[in-house]
Amino acid sequence: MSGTLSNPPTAILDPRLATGDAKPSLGGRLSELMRRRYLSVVSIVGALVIWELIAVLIVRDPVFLPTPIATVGALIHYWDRPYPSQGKPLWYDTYISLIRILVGFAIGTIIGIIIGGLMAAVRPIRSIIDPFIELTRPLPPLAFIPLLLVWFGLGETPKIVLITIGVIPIVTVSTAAAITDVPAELLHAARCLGASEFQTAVYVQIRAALPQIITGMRLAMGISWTSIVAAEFVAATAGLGYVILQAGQFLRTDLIFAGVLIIAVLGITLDALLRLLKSRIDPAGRSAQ
Amino acid sequence: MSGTLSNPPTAILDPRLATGDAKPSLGGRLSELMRRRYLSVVSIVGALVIWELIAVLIVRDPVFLPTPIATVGALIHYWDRPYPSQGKPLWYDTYISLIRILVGFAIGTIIGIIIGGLMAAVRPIRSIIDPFIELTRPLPPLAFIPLLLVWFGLGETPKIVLITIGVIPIVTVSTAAAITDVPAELLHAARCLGASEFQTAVYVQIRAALPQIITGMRLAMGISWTSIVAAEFVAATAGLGYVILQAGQFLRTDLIFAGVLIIAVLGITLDALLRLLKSRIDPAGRSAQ
Amino acid sequence: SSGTGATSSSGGKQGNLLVSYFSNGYYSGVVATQPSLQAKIPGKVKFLEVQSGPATLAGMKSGSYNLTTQTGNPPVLGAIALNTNLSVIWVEAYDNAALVVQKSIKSPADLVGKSLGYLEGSSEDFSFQSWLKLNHLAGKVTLVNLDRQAMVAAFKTGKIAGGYNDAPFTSSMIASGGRQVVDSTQIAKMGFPALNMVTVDQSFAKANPKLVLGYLCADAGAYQLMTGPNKKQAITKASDFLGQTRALGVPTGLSYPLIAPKDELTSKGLGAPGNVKNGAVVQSLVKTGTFLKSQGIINKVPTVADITAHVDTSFAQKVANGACSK
Amino acid sequence: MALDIRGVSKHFRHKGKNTLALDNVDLHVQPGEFICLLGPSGCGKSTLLNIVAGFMKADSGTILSQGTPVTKPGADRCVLFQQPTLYSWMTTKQNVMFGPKMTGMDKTAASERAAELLDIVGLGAFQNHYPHQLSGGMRHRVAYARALINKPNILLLDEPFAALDAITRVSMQNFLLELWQQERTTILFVTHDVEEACLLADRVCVMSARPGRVHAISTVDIPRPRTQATVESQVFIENRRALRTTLEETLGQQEAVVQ
Amino acid sequence: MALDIRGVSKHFRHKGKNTLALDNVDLHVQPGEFICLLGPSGCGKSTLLNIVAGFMKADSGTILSQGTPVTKPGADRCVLFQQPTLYSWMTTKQNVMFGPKMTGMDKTAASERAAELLDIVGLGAFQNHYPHQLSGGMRHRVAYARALINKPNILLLDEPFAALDAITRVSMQNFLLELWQQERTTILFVTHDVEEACLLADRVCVMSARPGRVHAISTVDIPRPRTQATVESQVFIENRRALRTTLEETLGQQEAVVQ
Ligand SMILES: Nc1ncnc2c1ncn2[C@@H]1O[C@H](COP(=O)(O)OP(=O)(O)OP(=O)(O)O)[C@@H](O)[C@H]1O
Ligand SMILES: Nc1ncnc2c1ncn2[C@@H]1O[C@H](COP(=O)(O)OP(=O)(O)OP(=O)(O)O)[C@@H](O)[C@H]1O
Ligand SMILES: [Mg+2]
Ligand SMILES: [Mg+2]
Repeated sequence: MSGTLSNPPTAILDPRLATGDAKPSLGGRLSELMRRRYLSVVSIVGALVIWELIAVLIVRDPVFLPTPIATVGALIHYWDRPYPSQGKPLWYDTYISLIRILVGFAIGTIIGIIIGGLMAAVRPIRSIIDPFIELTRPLPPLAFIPLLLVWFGLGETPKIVLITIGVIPIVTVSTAAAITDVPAELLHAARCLGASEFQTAVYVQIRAALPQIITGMRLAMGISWTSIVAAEFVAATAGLGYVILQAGQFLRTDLIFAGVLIIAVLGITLDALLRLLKSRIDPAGRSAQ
Repeated sequence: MSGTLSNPPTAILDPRLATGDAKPSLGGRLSELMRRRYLSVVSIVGALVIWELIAVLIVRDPVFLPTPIATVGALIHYWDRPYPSQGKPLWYDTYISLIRILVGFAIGTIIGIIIGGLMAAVRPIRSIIDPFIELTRPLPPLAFIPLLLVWFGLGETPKIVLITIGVIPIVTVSTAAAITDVPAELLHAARCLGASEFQTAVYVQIRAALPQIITGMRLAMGISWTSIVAAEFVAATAGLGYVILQAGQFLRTDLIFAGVLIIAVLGITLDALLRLLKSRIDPAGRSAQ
Repeated sequence: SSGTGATSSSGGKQGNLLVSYFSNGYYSGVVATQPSLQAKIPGKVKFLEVQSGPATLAGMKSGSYNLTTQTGNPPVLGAIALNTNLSVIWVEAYDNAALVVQKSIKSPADLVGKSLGYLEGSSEDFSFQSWLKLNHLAGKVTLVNLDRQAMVAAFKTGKIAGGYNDAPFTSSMIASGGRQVVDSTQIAKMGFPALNMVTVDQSFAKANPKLVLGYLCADAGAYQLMTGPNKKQAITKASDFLGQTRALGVPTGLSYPLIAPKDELTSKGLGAPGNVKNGAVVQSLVKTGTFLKSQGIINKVPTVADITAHVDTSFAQKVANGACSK
Repeated sequence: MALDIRGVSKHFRHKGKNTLALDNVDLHVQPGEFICLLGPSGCGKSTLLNIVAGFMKADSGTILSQGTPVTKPGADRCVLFQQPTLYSWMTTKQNVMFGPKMTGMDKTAASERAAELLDIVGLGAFQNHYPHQLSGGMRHRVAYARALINKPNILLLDEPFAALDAITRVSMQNFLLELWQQERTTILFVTHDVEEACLLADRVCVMSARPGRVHAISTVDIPRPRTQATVESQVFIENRRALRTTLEETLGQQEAVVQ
Repeated sequence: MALDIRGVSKHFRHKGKNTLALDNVDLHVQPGEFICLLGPSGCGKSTLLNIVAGFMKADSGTILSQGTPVTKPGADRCVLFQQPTLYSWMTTKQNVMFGPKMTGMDKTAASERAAELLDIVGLGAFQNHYPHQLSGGMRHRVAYARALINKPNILLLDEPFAALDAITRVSMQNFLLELWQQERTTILFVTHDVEEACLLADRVCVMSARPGRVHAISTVDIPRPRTQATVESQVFIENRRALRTTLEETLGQQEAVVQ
């Protein structure tokens, strides 16, 4: 019951361990990342320069195509000035859209995880829900705006609902898949180690599915942003979608681009946060990301 | 150089072959499918009944919720009658939207496959294009409608462009992934068997990637339909999106639902066609589907 | 039926008035920016901006506001056709829309074969189609269904030869080289008035008559300001509130074809009490109904009696009787 | 008796075909015994193991683990799979502590036992590593430590070394022999490999397929301790030849059935 | 000379670390010879095979295949992998005909040769089956037929049986021995498994790791034809012991390097 086996643990067979690569320094990882991102940064900067040149030399009409500089200029100008004048400054529009996205996303994610979990747990529920997801996949959210207004009035509800109904199917499908994909052996192992069925479901099955669920959430987050304009299409008095629509009325192309720019930046930032979350709960995926 | 080895080919070790299951009869496969689909059909019929009951007994206002029967009624009524009177009958709206989707989808798919192929073939191109796909993923298509109008006029072009720009990133990403995911050994094997680099790329790499590319196309097809209303938002005089918008103006909820119903049916039909195509070119996937 | 225009279900506690307005609703803009006018309303007012017909109609249907301003014929008629519990209680103005075309077009005859923009289903649509018919142009021009802002873009970039649009979009079109051919006031005189009305949720009006009356008093006061000596100041404030640029918004506001409070109970407005069916409101709504029916948009035109039942002159009568000055 | 398998039968229905995976199987395992299940693919080895583990229900027959009937999975019968099935989000130590945490065992005691076991499997220095930071062989060792912490009555191993390369396989076989010699846990070990069965087992249960039956139970008469050198001894070669002959009988039987 | 490897070196740079995967490797293979590459994981066996196949470039040194320098992959050096790498969208026959189709060989002749080869590997009745309709062993046989149709100068096999279960592995070893005895193609065979190397090879090239070097080239002195019975003969046991000792020397060396 004690004593050490004569057969020593040999790390030799794993070249990664032998060369001490198992835990590369933070600095090393950063510079690795930098090198990989290098071309990306170059390409974005390059694209900006080309865009500026095209706008200045070829198009030469800010209504058709504003320069990147004009876009950033509009962004800075309206950041703390309202557009239109009874509207709100851009920072507030950004804030209000962010809130709508986050609330709609949170509600949709919770519902999606619950439905997806039920689908994974109970085979008949899956068969019942699957065809609805198939059916609703191609449906255009804009079609439902008049209905959402009639059903939910003009306040925040219809806007949040529109975002929520975009999020639900994606999170549902990915949750169901994630939970189903957890290898049966992982669960069997837990049962053999004395875990109850409930403990196995919570501590192993759901836990193991989390990274893939977060991948679904990332997808859903992208979709949320694409529907912010539709959500703020009717009866909004603030929000990035509202500003973009107002700017469209008067072909303030620079302001449209400024709004789109904010959306792109926020979209990427929230995506990065979800990626960070994923890497925190999935030690094995950290280097793979 | 001739004669047969004494060691006979034994199918014993593969239970599937031993029990003669390798090629199940068509009838068997159909009934298997039926059984799997059984609950789905039941659940859809059940949902229709519940919807009818809710509409008739609880909501009791066709503006809030038309009955399924009223929806189908509106569909049949307007199938060969224009709505509104200077518009077109539903069959024509269906036809014109289908054409727009198919053209936009085809152009987007071709561009996506070309870009994706380049990304897979040339590492730097991938690094250059990747950030743009990340950047454009959250962008709302509605934001670009005023610009599309200015850039492409009032005809079919802006509508098709809107669909195309939704398709391109999805097909690009899935093509690049599909081609990259082809195991190197499959390509190495081809080279060893005397194939040139070009032959290997065409007959093995692209061929092996096709099923996964089609999966990307299925996703893109779903997205196309979700943007048909946005595409027909401006300067359309026919199309399902146009009818839905017009019906929304006067809360003709039954007609909105009828339009949505047609979109759902077409969406599922086109998806089924792509699935069929996939199963034709991927013999191994046939049973798995 | 259950859900029709439930009383302020989504807001509006007792004493709260929820008012819808459009970005060219100068009356509401003035009321909102003049504390003296708001003082006439015994309660809190909240203004909700709406941008389109469907939103107004859906908002009325869902009971999102108690009172709508600047509401055109089609949504009002649509709401009546949908059995919504609303009453028209006031008329604010004629539509402020106009046909603007490129300068090269000298007469209506020059329009043959040209592409013209319009917004299908809007009140402009009603006026414009009527005008086309009067000028024997129906079927001879290519109509392009365009959102109001899209129409400006299409006009600026030469994609259409002209369009029938609402103010202040017409101003942008004129500013980029357009010429006004006809406006809705003129078309109204030809027998096709497009009116901007105030409607109220019937059950709300029954429960809160003082609030509703108060709002009409403020609205009447706004008319005095907009036509009085300091109109430029008042309209500038309103224009800012509405989000118009001053360059476009102020002239638009100053030239708005307002209907005077004194005309409310005449045939220019709601009509004389007891003879409402000959008033402009019922007449134009009937014509709108026939138009929408001919467009295939509604299945059945509400009868004159139906429409008359949705016009309520009692508040206008109280205003005329001096209730506001008490 | 550590494990008592009595008249266990099991059939599967798949695409309308019936397969009799296990036909009236009997097997009695003594405490501390090392038993191998040997047989061709599809003879029901995994099915039997799964029934013993409690993952599947038999159609008929009973299983007694230390006299108690088996109805569901339990910490008394711990399975080790072909893959080490570690939890990727837990460190080595947390993985080993998983069982005690679930069963609510005293934390300090469990922690001490975990440290001891990790020393035994030679991974004392890797307690805070995540599985992806360990080599394949090291992960398998962690799985053994994790299984042993609950002091199971019997270890059930389903082709645990089949996925390893030849050199690692040899090293893991040595490891298992030494571990078993030290801990003397009862082991039921599924394998395809005659050589492996011969090297490890006290007794080998040779199964035949279609239907899955116990064809013979051979005793391996090779003195312990055994090492890789054992495979060169005459007694090993004889035992292996005998076992191979027995196994080939089952293959012959099967072919006769198919043709 | 079928294959002539002269002074081949190769290093990798990965995450800023240099690995010398092959250090001045020499190997000369006679026509019709069966050579095994044996060595611990990471000693460069696959790297060497890939360089011979033309998938990788060496840093220095030359490879001659029948006297011609190797610059890129070619039909004269056919690789068979651990997985059979059949094309899933082609039938058995189409898979075998892939090479001739690519090289533009006469179609009728190729078709005849394909039928003949499929008979030899015992799959004459499965010409129109798709790979997913075949068992694992059958797929491997198709891969051999596909490789042999081009009459390669040398077959390169990288642990071809490592992923098979023990019983199928034995059957494929027998298959390969018989095939080689009939066709006498030169074979370079990578393995971890001392027993396998001993059973198959004329000569075994034992490699050591870090850096990857040829440690020794042992001749296997066992008469042919060999079968599974061969493994019980005294000469086999002696050869295997000698080979194991040689292999363990390389492991010892390596440990010394690491510590
Ligand atoms: N879930 C299942 N559904 C249908 N048939 C099954 C199932 N599991 C096993 N079988 C069948 O039962 C028989 C026994 O399978 P089992 O997996 O126990 O064999 P095995 O001896 O473990 O094989 P291997 O050595 O390939 O692992 C086989 O014919 C198999 O096809
Ligand atoms: N593409 C690569 N990039 C970096 N290093 C590599 C690469 N391929 C191989 N190596 C390194 O080169 C050395 C030799 O690798 P190789 O795959 O040839 O070994 P092997 O003998 O085939 O091992 P195994 O038995 O595990 O297959 C190892 O240290 C490996 O880590
Ligand atoms: Mg098994
Ligand atoms: Mg290798």
